Amino acid sequence: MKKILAGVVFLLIGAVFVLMVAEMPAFGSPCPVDPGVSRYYLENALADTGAINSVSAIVLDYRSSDALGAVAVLFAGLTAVAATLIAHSRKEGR
Amino acid sequence: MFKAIFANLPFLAALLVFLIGFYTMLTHSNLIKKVMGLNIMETAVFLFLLASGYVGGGSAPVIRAGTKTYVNPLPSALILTGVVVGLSLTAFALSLVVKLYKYYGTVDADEIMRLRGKDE
Amino acid sequence: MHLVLQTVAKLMLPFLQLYGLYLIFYGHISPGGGFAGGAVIAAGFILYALAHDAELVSRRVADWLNSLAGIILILLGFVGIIRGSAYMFNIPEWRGQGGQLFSGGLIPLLATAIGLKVSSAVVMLYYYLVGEKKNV
Amino acid sequence: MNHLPILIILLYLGSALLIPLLAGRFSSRWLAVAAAALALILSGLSAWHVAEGGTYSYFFGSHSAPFGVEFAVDWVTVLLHLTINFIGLAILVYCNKEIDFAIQSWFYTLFLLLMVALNGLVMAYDLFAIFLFTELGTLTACALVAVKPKALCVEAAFKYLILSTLGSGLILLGISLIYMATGNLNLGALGATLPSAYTIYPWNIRIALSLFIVGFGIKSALFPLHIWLPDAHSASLTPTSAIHSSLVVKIYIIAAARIIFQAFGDSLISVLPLPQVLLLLATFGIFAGSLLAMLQTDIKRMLAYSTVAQISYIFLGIGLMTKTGVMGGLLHVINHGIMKSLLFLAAGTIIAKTGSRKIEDLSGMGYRMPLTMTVFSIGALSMVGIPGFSGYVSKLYLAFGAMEAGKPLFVVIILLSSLLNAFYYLPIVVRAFFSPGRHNFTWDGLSWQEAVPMLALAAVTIYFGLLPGVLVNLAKMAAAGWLN
Repeated sequence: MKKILAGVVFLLIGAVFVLMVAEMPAFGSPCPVDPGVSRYYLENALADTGAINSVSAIVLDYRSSDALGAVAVLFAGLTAVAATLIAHSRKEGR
Repeated sequence: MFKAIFANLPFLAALLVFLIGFYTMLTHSNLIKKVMGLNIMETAVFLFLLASGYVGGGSAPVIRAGTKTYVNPLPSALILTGVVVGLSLTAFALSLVVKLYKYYGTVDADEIMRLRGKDE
Repeated sequence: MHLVLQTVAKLMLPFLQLYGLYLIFYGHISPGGGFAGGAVIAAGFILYALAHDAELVSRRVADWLNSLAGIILILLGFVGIIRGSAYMFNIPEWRGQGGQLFSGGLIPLLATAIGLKVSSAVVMLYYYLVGEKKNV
Repeated sequence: MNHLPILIILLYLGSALLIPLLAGRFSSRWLAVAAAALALILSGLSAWHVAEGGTYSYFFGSHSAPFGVEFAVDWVTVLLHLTINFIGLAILVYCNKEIDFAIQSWFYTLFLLLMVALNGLVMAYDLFAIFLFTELGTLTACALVAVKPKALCVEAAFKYLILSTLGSGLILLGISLIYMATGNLNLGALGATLPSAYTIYPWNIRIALSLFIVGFGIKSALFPLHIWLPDAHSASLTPTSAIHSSLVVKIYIIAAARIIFQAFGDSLISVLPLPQVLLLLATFGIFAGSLLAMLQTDIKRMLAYSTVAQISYIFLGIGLMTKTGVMGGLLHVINHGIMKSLLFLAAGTIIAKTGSRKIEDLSGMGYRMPLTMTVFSIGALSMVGIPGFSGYVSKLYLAFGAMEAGKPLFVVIILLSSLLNAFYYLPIVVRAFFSPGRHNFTWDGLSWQEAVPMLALAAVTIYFGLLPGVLVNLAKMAAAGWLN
């Protein structure tokens, strides 16, 4: 029963997704509404940052807060794992 | 409409993978499978993001003389960050599963619920 | 573990390290970067630990490097503030000629710190999760 | 450019990184307290700076708006920075014996990272930065639940983690849909491009908005998605419950509201049925949360269900989509944050002293622990909305907002739900102070680390209840900045 209900719900979501895919911009075309941002990165990354790899230029310069945030998340993940494993390391019941 | 869907098959595939992950996460009672579903879901979003950044005939966004079209570099940059987030979440979820296994001797969510009910 | 496995792991370790360092230091002029390079370096250590069942880098050192790399990353951003601009500002004079190893201003430095951070964090994650097999 | 708001984040992140480096040589607790105190001072300076020079935007790496990552320093940011750092400092000072020595340094590291996430989330003006801080918040919040050495806590943390990563997956999908349709991630640029994108890709944008609502709804326990909250908030350590219930769930609402108001804007919201959905869910949430809270016998569970109801007030304020309504919601974020942390700290103190979590065991507690019970009563009365306490002020402005929006039905709902609140909060107060029988009067025997934070929070609750002028003016400016 639960499985059937879940199946129906997921089929509905899938139908909505198909509807959504039908109106998306065509695969392989640049964004039609505002392609300016990605074009700006490709044209100015070298002059702005001195790096020819524009992905690196974006991660570490244009959006350096993302890199900082990713490092914070990684540190948080490590701390979370360590804290969980150490906190429950005693040989006791529940 | 069908023509548009066929042109956008990569997006549909990514969304299908997303649904598979979503379904796995919500309906499976095995905790490890739930974590797998989490990973599948996250990867599907990255796939989708990557597909949306593709520009026909473009090459990798490393600026070189003579190349005209590049793919959109921003989705790749976002995914780079997203992967790290996914890694930390997976590691933490797995450490929780390890501890749940230690306490209950099983990784099945229904079984854990049953054991908890017996305690109370 | 089997001797062949142990020897191969030992042999592969320097190559993996070198490849990881290459990815980190050449991240601004070719595909790569701090995250990818750090993960490759960590993979080398994890491979060694898997084959030999021994920790090549002690937990203390890895933990220490992890924090240190994060602090270096934060401090590097202050260079921009000292120059009177925003945090994480890329200094124009350090940008150099595009395509050369010494170019990109802060980017290679940040990539190095991130590589150190990611490699030590991933190695630590492995140590913690595998160290649990005694406890369960 | 003024760096103060960024420095708050860097201060917390730096101290979190320092803790493992200094492990054993320095008390991690006092390092955390010092960081929070310094951050409170910095946010006060930042507020003064904004009052002098007006609101501004901070550009990371000084790359201008749609290209770099923008952090908005407006009145919402300033107000919430003050609130977050004040409550965080109070809770950090309170943190004590309950935490095992072995995990102390880890606990404070996680707490500081959570503060990074909260402080960042209220000022992030970029979809992906919002996602990143949301993830950081989720991870640290779940870990803080999991550090208590009880099987129940691991289970609650796992449930919380799975549901909220589900939410963040949905949010990330929403972000990629929006990015695909508009080519932008900056909220300001989205505000300009989304209306034209909506004419071409209506379904993409509708689905993205619903994904945001469901995603942030899970994380902030919007009514039918609140199932993880009671376990996670009641099973964990006292400081964890306090910060979760008072800040974590609400900051996600602020992030969602920022996306709704600043990226989608009035023109799109008037086309989409978003306010109706929010109001409906909020109404259900208010009643369901209150009714479920009445059924509880465990005091922390009761407080957790009460949070579900109070969260719905904030959604109600946002769903009204008027200046006064949003202002009421903001006031409730601040006031509820202060009184709920007060209630959780007081409840935790009582549980630690008596060892019992049952509500019926509280009878006569007013004589055994007069100070703790007095501050608990202040929080409870404020929660009910008795005039003279801060809860009254925010409910009043929510009601004004409902009148302004021309929906007087919600005034009735607010009144009725206050009555429901009274049904489960007042009996505790009455039972503690006026239960029959002879009681021996003793002092609570609190250390200053326990007493000072509770007294400070209680004083602020009363102060904002009696003299709400400054706060109301600031909240008015904050709401006006969002809805012009």
